[in-house]
Amino acid sequence: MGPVIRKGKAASGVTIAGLEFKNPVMTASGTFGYGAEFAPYVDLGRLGAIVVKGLSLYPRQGNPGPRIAETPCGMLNAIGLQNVGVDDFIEKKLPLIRGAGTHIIANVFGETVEDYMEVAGRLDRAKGVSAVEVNISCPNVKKGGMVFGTDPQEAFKVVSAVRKSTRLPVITKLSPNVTDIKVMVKAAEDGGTDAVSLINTITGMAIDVDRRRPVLATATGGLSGPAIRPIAVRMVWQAAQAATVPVIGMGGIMTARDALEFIIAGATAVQVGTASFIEPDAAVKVAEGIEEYLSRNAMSIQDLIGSLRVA
Amino acid sequence: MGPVIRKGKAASGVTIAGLEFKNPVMTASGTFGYGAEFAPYVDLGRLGAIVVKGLSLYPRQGNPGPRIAETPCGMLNAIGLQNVGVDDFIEKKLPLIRGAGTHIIANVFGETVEDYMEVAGRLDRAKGVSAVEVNISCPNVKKGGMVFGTDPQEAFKVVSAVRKSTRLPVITKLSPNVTDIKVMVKAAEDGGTDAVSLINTITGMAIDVDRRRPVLATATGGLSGPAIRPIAVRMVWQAAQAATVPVIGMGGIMTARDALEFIIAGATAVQVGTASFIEPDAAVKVAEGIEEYLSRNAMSIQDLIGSLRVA
Amino acid sequence: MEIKSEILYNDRVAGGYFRLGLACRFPEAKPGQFVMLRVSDGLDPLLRRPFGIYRTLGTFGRALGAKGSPSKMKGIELLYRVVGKGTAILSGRRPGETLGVLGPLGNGFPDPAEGSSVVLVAGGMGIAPLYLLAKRLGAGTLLFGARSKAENVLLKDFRGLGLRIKTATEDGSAGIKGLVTGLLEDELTPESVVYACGPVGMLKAAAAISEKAGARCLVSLERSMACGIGVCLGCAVRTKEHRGEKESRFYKMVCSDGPVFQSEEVDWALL
Amino acid sequence: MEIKSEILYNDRVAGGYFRLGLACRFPEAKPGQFVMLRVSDGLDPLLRRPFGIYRTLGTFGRALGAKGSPSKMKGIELLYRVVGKGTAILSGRRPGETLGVLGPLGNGFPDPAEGSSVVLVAGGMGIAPLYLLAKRLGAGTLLFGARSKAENVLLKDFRGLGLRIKTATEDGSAGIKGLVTGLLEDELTPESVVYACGPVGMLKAAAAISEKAGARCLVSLERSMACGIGVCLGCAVRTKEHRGEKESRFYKMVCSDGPVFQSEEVDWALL
Ligand SMILES: Cc1cc2nc3c(=O)[nH]c(=O)nc-3n(C[C@H](O)[C@H](O)[C@H](O)COP(=O)(O)OP(=O)(O)OC[C@H]3O[C@@H](n4cnc5c(N)ncnc54)[C@H](O)[C@@H]3O)c2cc1C
Ligand SMILES: Cc1cc2nc3c(=O)[nH]c(=O)nc-3n(C[C@H](O)[C@H](O)[C@H](O)COP(=O)(O)OP(=O)(O)OC[C@H]3O[C@@H](n4cnc5c(N)ncnc54)[C@H](O)[C@@H]3O)c2cc1C
Ligand SMILES: Cc1cc2nc3c(=O)[nH]c(=O)nc-3n(C[C@H](O)[C@H](O)[C@H](O)COP(=O)(O)O)c2cc1C
Ligand SMILES: Cc1cc2nc3c(=O)[nH]c(=O)nc-3n(C[C@H](O)[C@H](O)[C@H](O)COP(=O)(O)O)c2cc1C
Ligand code: FES
Ligand code: FES
Repeated sequence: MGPVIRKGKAASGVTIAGLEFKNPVMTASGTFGYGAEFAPYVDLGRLGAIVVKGLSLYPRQGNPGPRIAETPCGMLNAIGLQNVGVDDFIEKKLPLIRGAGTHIIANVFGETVEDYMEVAGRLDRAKGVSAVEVNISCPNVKKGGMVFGTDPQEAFKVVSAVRKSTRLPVITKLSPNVTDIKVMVKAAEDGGTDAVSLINTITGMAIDVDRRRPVLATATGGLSGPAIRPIAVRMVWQAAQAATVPVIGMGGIMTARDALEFIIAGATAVQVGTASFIEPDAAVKVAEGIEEYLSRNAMSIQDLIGSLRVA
Repeated sequence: MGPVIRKGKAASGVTIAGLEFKNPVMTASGTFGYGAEFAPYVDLGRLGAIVVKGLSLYPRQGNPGPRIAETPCGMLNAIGLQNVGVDDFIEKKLPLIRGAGTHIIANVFGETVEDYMEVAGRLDRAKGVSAVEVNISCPNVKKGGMVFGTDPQEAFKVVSAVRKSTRLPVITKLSPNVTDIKVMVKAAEDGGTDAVSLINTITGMAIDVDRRRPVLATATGGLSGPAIRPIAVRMVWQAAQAATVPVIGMGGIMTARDALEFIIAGATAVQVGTASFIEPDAAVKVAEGIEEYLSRNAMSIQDLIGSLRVA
Repeated sequence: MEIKSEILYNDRVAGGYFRLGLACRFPEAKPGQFVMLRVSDGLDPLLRRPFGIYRTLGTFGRALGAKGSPSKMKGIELLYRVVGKGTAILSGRRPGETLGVLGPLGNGFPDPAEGSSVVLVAGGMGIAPLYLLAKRLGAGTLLFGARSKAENVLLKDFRGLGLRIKTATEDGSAGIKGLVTGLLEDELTPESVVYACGPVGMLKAAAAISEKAGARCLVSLERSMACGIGVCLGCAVRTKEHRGEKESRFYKMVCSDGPVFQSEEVDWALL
Repeated sequence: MEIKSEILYNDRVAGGYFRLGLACRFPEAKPGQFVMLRVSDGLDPLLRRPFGIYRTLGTFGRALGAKGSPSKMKGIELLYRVVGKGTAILSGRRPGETLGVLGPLGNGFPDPAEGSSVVLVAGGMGIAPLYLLAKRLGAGTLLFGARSKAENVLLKDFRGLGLRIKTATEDGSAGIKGLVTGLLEDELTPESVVYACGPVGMLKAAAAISEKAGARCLVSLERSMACGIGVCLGCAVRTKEHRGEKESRFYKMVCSDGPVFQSEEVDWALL
């Protein structure tokens, strides 16, 4: 009666925009540094891909502190996209992980459409970058960020501009702070994206009731972690039903079972974010757990993607 | 140096739409039944108000089960607005709590604008109802619900129709599933609402990875509980900045400190929802904790409302 | 009633099964009633967990800890199995600590009609809510089904209550090999009353077999619960009511309308 | 290194202060380094908590529990105070259970220059990361400030390390009445090196007094942390760098650039 159990590791490789990933688990931007920082804790070669911290044209200092606050089963952050800038990344950070045996995806960010184009263009010429993930959804920067991420016309502009400035596969990272995620998927597709990834953090706020001030110096920040997982799974499911390009799902993944929810809902791959802070090797454990699930159920990853049966 | 400590209970009464509430703590609709169910656990007279389960024109059976699922620091529900209908409420439920010594607010819901008007009209003639809370935001019903809650024009229509059909104060309960909550506040105000309350649940989803089916029979449901608090506080803060009418805040309040976040962010009153399932007397404890905070800090509730200092 | 109860003991019975003794002055619990337990003060898991009341404790033998109250305190005993996050946390709680307990809840088992012969059917952990009933009845037959022999330790307290006990195990390591419902048919006459508690599949089968035999069947159902007191409307089961020719379907709440239902009320297709 | 460590002991020292012994084969920890501890396997609290390494354990006296490994196991000891949710849960954890430990992290205290006289300044719990340093130095002065006499139990391990110890309490119940920084000025010469750990206000004052005396001052800072390894960029403090005339401001990470900073680097206005 039960399924036939295949022996050994199940193949969990997936293909997105022509790139072959050895497994569907990537690290999420901003939660894995530039990759090398994790080398003492994780065998980087066992990851499907490393998505690095969001890169801007020039180095950014980020926001004043406090930048993080813990919330029930989650955390708020308002890092403000502190990063070394695209040039330093290419020159100093990329060489450290180029040989790690996994795809490197550069998350990019700009204050203007031109910024995005320029960053993507420079990455196009960098050796070792497999794809560009366009962050149109970071809620922490006054200019840019949220406007691109919540207005389909603006999103279209950014994506099509990036599309023209690089030959690399383009992944568009969507904001959850919208009424209808399907509209944003459509806008990114119209702009020529090769895949969409979601969700970025949800705008939230915590207040120190003794001081009657926001906990974060910037008042609001982005909520991540297991608290948001049900919202993320719902949005990924909605996006996957609307999308013609592959969907990469994330939001609160701590374990393989969490990741499986996204894949069953229709995600071709997943990203592990906040979990890496808590267990540095969380992403590898998620990948292993997915393989284990596939062999236990004698399924291929392709069988699993979007396999949700809704009555 | 420290503040002068006033002795005794601080007055925490608030006024909304001409109604005086003995304290700013109400129970949230759908989490406190029709009130009488809690009499064995709570002194109902110590509540600022009881908001009863959403009422429709005719009795509703609700959705098939499973209707609830636990998530990290939260829960999903898809009750489907099961209720006894407005007439049975007035005839059988209202008499049980009319003498409880607290305001009774009727949460109303319809599939059409006419439904809303009719329900509100019947409540207008019922003795013991202090106000109507218009639920335009329940995500669990195919018709009605979400369209009214996420489209400002539809929201305007419903609110202005209800406004015309009752002399009772009208509170509009907003959905968090929107890009910009301020637009919805404005729509409700234009419709003539006397106050806005938020947030209702956030649409979410949980998947049983072994069965590859949604946990809830309806696939998606509404997320509530502490997980959503940072999102709720942010939205209440945004709403309070935009609103000219009082704001009633809710979403994940478990303790007085949680409630204080909403009040400091600008809410005149708060509602306690999911917490009542876990501790039936949670709302009364929240009210007590707020009074304790006020006397410790020698503040009046009016001093506290919207006292957030943003750098 | 909502109270903070001191843990008197929390002992492993066997495998993942534990006995939890709680000091709480409750209204006397009826067989089949349950409590909602807050396994920890934290926010995860958020919701209380439902557990049948296994026994009520009168004056009990065990000495209370330093923090304990007079030794004649009343209490309840629960029998539970570790299956997930909440029960795992519960199994780590220690005597002397306190837990929030809400109860007794639900309606419990109705008494059998005079002259009827009683058959209790339990699957695994489903035996828990049947102890008080068995003790009250002091007669009848208990059919117990388990995965394997090891679970038969759960029968210990039932021996000496005056019941005839028959067992079935899925692996055949004790009693007949197979499902407990395989034992049921032979026990039934139209005068039988069946009280069943266990997995849904077992309940469904017990209901069908009873119906065929013309016997009355009462089932204790489990659903995910948020409140336990009939207000969240989360624990709905679809039931049917026959009024003459017409059958109408509507939802009842397992917590406040149940957890015990007449088997023919339940819309089994939707469980 | 990320490891699961067995709890060897977790004892209340006094009031809300606890000592936690963890069996873990760590790279040798430097004075001032810290660990990130996962206080429970649950999701709330979600994040690890940072704690300074108080002592390192070599062969230790205490017998290990049944589950324990050979008695020569190496480990670390933390000293912590219960202040909120995470530390409350930690204080309930028992010997034999395991905790996730990430460390040793951060850069610790630099050695004092030859010939300098060392002054350690600690406020309350801020004494924890100074023990290893005091032991290494085996000389110098320790100024300890607390709310009241009761906290002086924290000094016990420091007696006999060859330090001169002076205390201040806010309520005057031991030592001078007032803040510990009131003791500092008299101790300083331009050859002094101050190592300070405690509340921000104390650090700020220590920095100002040291600057006035022309003494070097090293402060160990605390910030909310998510990762502890320099990747989340959450624990930023604003620092200033002087290049000739120009002063530039930028963020450093307390976890990976600190937790110990030169006092003049820190932009105190923003702390
Ligand atoms: C009326 C009633 C009486 C019960 N009596 C007992 C008893 O005496 N002994 C015993 O061991 N168990 C009993 N159960 C089952 C017990 O409630 C579950 O095993 C327990 O809730 C599982 O919690 P968990 O966190 O360990 O599991 P998880 O699977 O992690 O729980 C996740 C969610 O599912 C719910 N859930 C999981 N299993 C069940 C279940 N079988 N029934 C209802 N909700 C479930 C939980 O409450 C929680 O909301 C009873 C259930 C009901 C409804
Ligand atoms: C490098 C470093 C070393 C430390 N060493 C020690 C030590 O040896 N002994 C000791 O008792 N404490 C030490 N602390 C402080 C300790 O980390 C906090 O007391 C602890 O995190 C509080 O957690 P909680 O859940 O009990 O409190 P809560 O207030 O409930 O925590 C809420 C959030 O605030 C953070 N937080 C609260 N207080 C602090 C704080 N002072 N510093 C950083 N984050 C904080 C928590 O990590 C958590 O994210 C150290 C902090 C740092 C940064
Ligand atoms: C501290 C922090 C920094 C982040 N920085 C970025 C970033 O630079 N670019 C980006 O696209 N997303 C960023 N994110 C969002 C994550 O990549 C991810 O979308 C989000 O955290 C949800 O996933 P999680 O719940 O698994 O963390 C950041 C998240 C956190 C917590
Ligand atoms: C089981 C359940 C049923 C609910 N039913 C209603 C309802 O009938 N009408 C309504 O306006 N809101 C309803 N809500 C939403 C709550 O009133 C509240 O807006 C939401 O749960 C957020 O608050 P909380 O996190 O404190 O629960 C319901 C919530 C829950 C959990
Ligand atoms: S559990 Fe809430 S109605 Fe039954
Ligand atoms: S705690 Fe993450 S960078 Fe310091």
